[in-house]
Amino acid sequence: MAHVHFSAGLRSSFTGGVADLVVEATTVRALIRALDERFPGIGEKLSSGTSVAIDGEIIPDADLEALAPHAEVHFLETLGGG
Amino acid sequence: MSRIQVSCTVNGDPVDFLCDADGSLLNSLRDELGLTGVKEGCGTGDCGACSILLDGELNCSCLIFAPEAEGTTITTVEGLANGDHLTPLQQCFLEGAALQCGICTPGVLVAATSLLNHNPNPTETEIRYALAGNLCRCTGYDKIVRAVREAAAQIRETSA
Amino acid sequence: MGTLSRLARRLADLVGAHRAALQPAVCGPGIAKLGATPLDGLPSVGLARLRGTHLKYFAPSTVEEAVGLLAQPNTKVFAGATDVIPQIRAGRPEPDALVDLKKIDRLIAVQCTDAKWIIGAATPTARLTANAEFSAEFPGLAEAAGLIGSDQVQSRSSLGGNLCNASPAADSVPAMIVNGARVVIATANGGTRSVAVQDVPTGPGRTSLAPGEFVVEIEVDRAPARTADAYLRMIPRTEMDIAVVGVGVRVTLDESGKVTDALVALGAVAPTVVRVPAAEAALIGSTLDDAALAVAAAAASAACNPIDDKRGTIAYRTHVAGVLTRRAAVIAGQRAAEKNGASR
Amino acid sequence: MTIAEDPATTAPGYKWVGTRMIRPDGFEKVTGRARFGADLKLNGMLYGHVLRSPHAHANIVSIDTSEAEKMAGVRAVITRADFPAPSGPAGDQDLQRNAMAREKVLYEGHVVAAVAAQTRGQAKAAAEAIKVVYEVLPHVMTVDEAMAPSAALLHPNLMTKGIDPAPTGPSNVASRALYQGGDLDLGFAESDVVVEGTFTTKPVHHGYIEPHAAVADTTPNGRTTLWCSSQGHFTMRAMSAKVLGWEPSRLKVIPAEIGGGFGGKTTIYLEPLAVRLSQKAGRPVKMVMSRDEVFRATGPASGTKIVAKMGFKNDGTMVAAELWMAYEAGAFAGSPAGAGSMTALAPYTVANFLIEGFDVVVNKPKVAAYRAPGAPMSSFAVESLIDEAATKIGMDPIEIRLKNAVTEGCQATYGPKFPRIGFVETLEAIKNHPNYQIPLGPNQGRGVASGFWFNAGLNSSATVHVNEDGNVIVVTGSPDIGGSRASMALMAAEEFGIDAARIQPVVGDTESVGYNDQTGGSRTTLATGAAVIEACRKILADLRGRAAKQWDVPLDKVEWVDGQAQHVDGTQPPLSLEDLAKGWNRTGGPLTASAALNARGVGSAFSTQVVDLEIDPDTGHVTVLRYLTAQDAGRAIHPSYVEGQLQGGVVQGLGWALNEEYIFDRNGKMENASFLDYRIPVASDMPMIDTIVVEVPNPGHPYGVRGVGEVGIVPPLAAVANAVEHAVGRRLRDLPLSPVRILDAILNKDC
Repeated sequence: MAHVHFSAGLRSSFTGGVADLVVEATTVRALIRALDERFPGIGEKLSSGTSVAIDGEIIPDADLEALAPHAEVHFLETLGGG
Repeated sequence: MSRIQVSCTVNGDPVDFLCDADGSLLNSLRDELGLTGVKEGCGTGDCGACSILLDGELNCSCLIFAPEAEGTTITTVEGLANGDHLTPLQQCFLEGAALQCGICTPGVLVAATSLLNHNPNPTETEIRYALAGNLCRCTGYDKIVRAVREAAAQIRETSA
Repeated sequence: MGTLSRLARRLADLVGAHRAALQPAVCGPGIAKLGATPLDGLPSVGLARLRGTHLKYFAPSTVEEAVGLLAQPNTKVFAGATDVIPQIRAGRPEPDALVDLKKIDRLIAVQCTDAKWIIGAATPTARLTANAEFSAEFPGLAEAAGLIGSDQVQSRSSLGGNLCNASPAADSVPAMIVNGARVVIATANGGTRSVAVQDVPTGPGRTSLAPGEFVVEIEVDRAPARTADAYLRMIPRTEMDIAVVGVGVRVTLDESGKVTDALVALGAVAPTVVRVPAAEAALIGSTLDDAALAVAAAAASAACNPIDDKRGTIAYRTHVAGVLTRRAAVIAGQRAAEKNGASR
Repeated sequence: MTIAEDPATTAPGYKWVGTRMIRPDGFEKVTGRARFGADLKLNGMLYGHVLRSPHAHANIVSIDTSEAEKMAGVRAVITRADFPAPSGPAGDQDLQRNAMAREKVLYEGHVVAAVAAQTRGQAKAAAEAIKVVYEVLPHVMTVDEAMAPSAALLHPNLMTKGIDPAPTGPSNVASRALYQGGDLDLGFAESDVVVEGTFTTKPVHHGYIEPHAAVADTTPNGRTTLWCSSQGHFTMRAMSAKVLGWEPSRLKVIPAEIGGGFGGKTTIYLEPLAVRLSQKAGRPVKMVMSRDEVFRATGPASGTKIVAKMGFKNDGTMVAAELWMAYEAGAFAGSPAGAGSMTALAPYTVANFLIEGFDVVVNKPKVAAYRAPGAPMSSFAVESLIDEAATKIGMDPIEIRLKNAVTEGCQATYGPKFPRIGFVETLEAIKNHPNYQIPLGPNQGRGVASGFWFNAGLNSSATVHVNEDGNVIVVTGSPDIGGSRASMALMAAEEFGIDAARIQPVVGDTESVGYNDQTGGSRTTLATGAAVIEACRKILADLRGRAAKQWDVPLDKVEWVDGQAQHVDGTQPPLSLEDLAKGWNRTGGPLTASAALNARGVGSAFSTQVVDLEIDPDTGHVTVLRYLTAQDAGRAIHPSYVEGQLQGGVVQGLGWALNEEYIFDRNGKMENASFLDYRIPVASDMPMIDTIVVEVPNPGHPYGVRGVGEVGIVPPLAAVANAVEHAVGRRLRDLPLSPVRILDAILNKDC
């Protein structure tokens, strides 16, 4: 059970305003798949051009990351660094 | 196309090189003599990375036509240390972490050497103005100024 | 005007002070006289080495030799070269020959007679400012000369180069002008002529020098008693910038501290350096009191005819010209008072 | 008080971590021996020169290279015809189009062709002899111009992402980032004090002193060696391969020493050109940019326009914030508008907020990452408004920040909750420093600002070898820009328990060590350091096993203490690292281990800074009287180089605040592409930078490292603006705060 939080951008473009959701998923990939079923199109957006924060840690290329029970998941803009 | 032969003394060695009339001394030092410690940051005399001592005077080697070096005595960063024996400035730069990327370091060391040759006990302000022609983008100058001050103190102590 | 001057005319921008050190003093058509002789006991680059090179480099050891070389078309003289090299890098058309004036003894010299100082046109400003007597007599001119570029550039920059580059922002020019400096020019026919410094630049990158001419010396009459100068410039940083505004002031005081003579010259506020007679008039007869300074500052601002460019705006330059005029006048006055007749 | 002034002390519990060893690459760098990008010379080497667009925006009608190809010394000429048509994801296509213009040029300086010849002069002359026919198009230079309804379009198919409903036609807006929380109307309704304004910043350049340089040598079988100065040679390999249409493995990239990067050397410019020229000429080719090219053609940081409004209660509580931000991307999408949106309010808890960040293409060089990309600009707006609010409320600027500061467990405005962080500690450090109490004179002002940056983890590898003499080689693939070899050596020394001088850290090429992401994102000491630590621990486990073997005891009887294997019962004489290394052939072969990881446990960085300025009221000239920075480093592995990062970031930020800007003429050409007129701070402009290294260890790293490289550049913009406000009584919202701007504000005070 991952607790997913959507940024305002995702809320306005994909989730119809839904801000938080509890999803049954043990990996980020499974989570994204589940979300895409519910909010068609969001899967592509989440698979490219976003980083994922799991329990506060920002992880790029996170699709195979495992999700602990009650993991807090945020989808974020990808970042560069200097 | 024939080129101009120039004879001069570089870091204590008599050397000859060929150059074009409009070639810069910087290019000759780097390309002909292999002294790549002399860096090019701008080619217009604004950054000081190519600083050398020409007949003892601080100069940007990018602003000197190579033929002008005829008969001169040149010191580059490669000529500061005596073998493995670093100068106090070099040693203080290492100990004081006065370099980060190190690209400006050769020019800064040459300029600081010139400063201490002329003024063995410079104030912070004098150090800062003396090095104003040497851009450093990494350090914010703090540790460079400290290292020069420390080296000056060491040199004064040694020569006292 | 020769090729060099045509090049120079393209310098529509306010080219910088340290750039200014190196612009050719002149150029022109004529006959080449090849060969150079040893200078300071050092061998100079000889003819044999040069033959066949596309671009030629000459280091004459006498004025006469240099005049001969300059008679050749598309020949460029240089002193410090800190401007010429960046220009070549930037792709400006190259001359056919470069003539280095620094091997001519007369051009690298600082002399003082009872009547005047004679400064070789190519004398490094570092050497000039290191002359304690000169710096004491003309602190403003010495400071202005010392502001040209970094310490690195100071080893090469010169009053002659700074002047002949004809940058409106050249630091030493306002300071030379308020000291009544003249230049001795070597002419193409082998003679010399003398002209006031303010008559040399005619616009950005342009000078009144004829083809084949170059500046040999700068002459400055010894400063009268109770006379001192000051030069101030405004730059955004503390070093390495071109003056946004530069102001030279010289005042002479009587024994009571009243100004008996004053000269004010502004740089970087017009195509050439501007003398400000109205500011001078306001100072003369005053004790450099606030009222007189205010009138002088306003007059300086009124005399400005600047441009908006990447370094400053018309409004900024106009305002700051007044500010610096006031400050430079105060400094010059203090210095003159301190000298108290001791300058000779 | 600066730590640099203190006698060196180790961090508690450590022997080497926290000490100030002389950097292992230092001798080479103070004697001129270190080889940077432009220092390599190969036999038969040709010189390359790039022909660049003189126009800000134009169609390329034709390119005729026939005359250039016939010129003396010319060995190869390349144009768009020598590269595969752009393909792949949009970002890859942009990379390809930026490396070599295709249908059109999108900024002055865009690559149109390149030549390799025997001399530099020949290459330049031939490049100038290439005939290009352009059809000049209207250009857009600012976000306002680019976002205007009738704006000329850079890309005919650019559709804005992140808006709903999706746009029906193209524009110059590549994307919108949106972050929102609470109820903005309610927040402003609750506010006692509302402050607002429009802020602008100009593009600024990293200003690394070393221009870009690359040398490529392609052999007839297609294998290519590329030497270049970059922040990450593995990335150079990947990006160059994309442009060349090659598999990355055809390229071996050897890192030169790098003369400064700050984010600007995280992408390719010359590299694929040098390779293709070398391939075509059959000779090695060297390419070095002039400073002019660096300014005109490599990434600056975005210019921005930010409209901001914030609301506070009378007790200083921040209750509402609204930010509309547009970031110039340059010619291709990819400004850090998203990061700017995420960092803008990150240091604070605010219940009601709305942040919109737009990525806008304009006819300028494509922006590159620059030290905390995107953060300084949004922070400039937010920290300026916080200062205004503090003034209105009558609250100390540190106190208002303390009132709203995030702490462990707080939810960031960009989403996740913070782990243990040290923001409050930086505020307290400034508040308690004597500098903060120094009385100010007339025309002087004091400005405070704080900043946040995420820091990055990403991917790192390391290989560690123990030589037969017991000395240790540590190979990583992270270019060392500011002393990271020293920090690798210290961490390895700590692990092994041996003198750091016995560790030789090496930056390996793309074939000598596993993949490493770039030295950027403040990640190297954290992430590559973690790989080094892991590899060291693998060897230590191996060494314990070998000692157990020699002693014929179970492994759990062996522990590693102070650089030697010890029997827990003391029944055997210890075996030192040298002893074990000497006998490796009898105990299992060479001592080597590698580690590769996705770094985790990244710790965020916060900085608080205070500047004291004096302003000449008659000229607007600013003198920086003193500067104090406090930054949470987590753990300073090499305190001197940590201080150096903090100080360097501050001074770059001061340049941004005071004098640095790209100036373009009406045709979109840069007017100040030199260090003469692009005015980075010189030594005499600066005071000493008083530095407080706050250490709140990052729980995610073995030694508590956070990463220190970037956040230092975030606060200076607003700190300076705030100080100027307090000195002259005018709030300035447009950077840079040059003398012209400041004097104008002083003289028009009553307008």
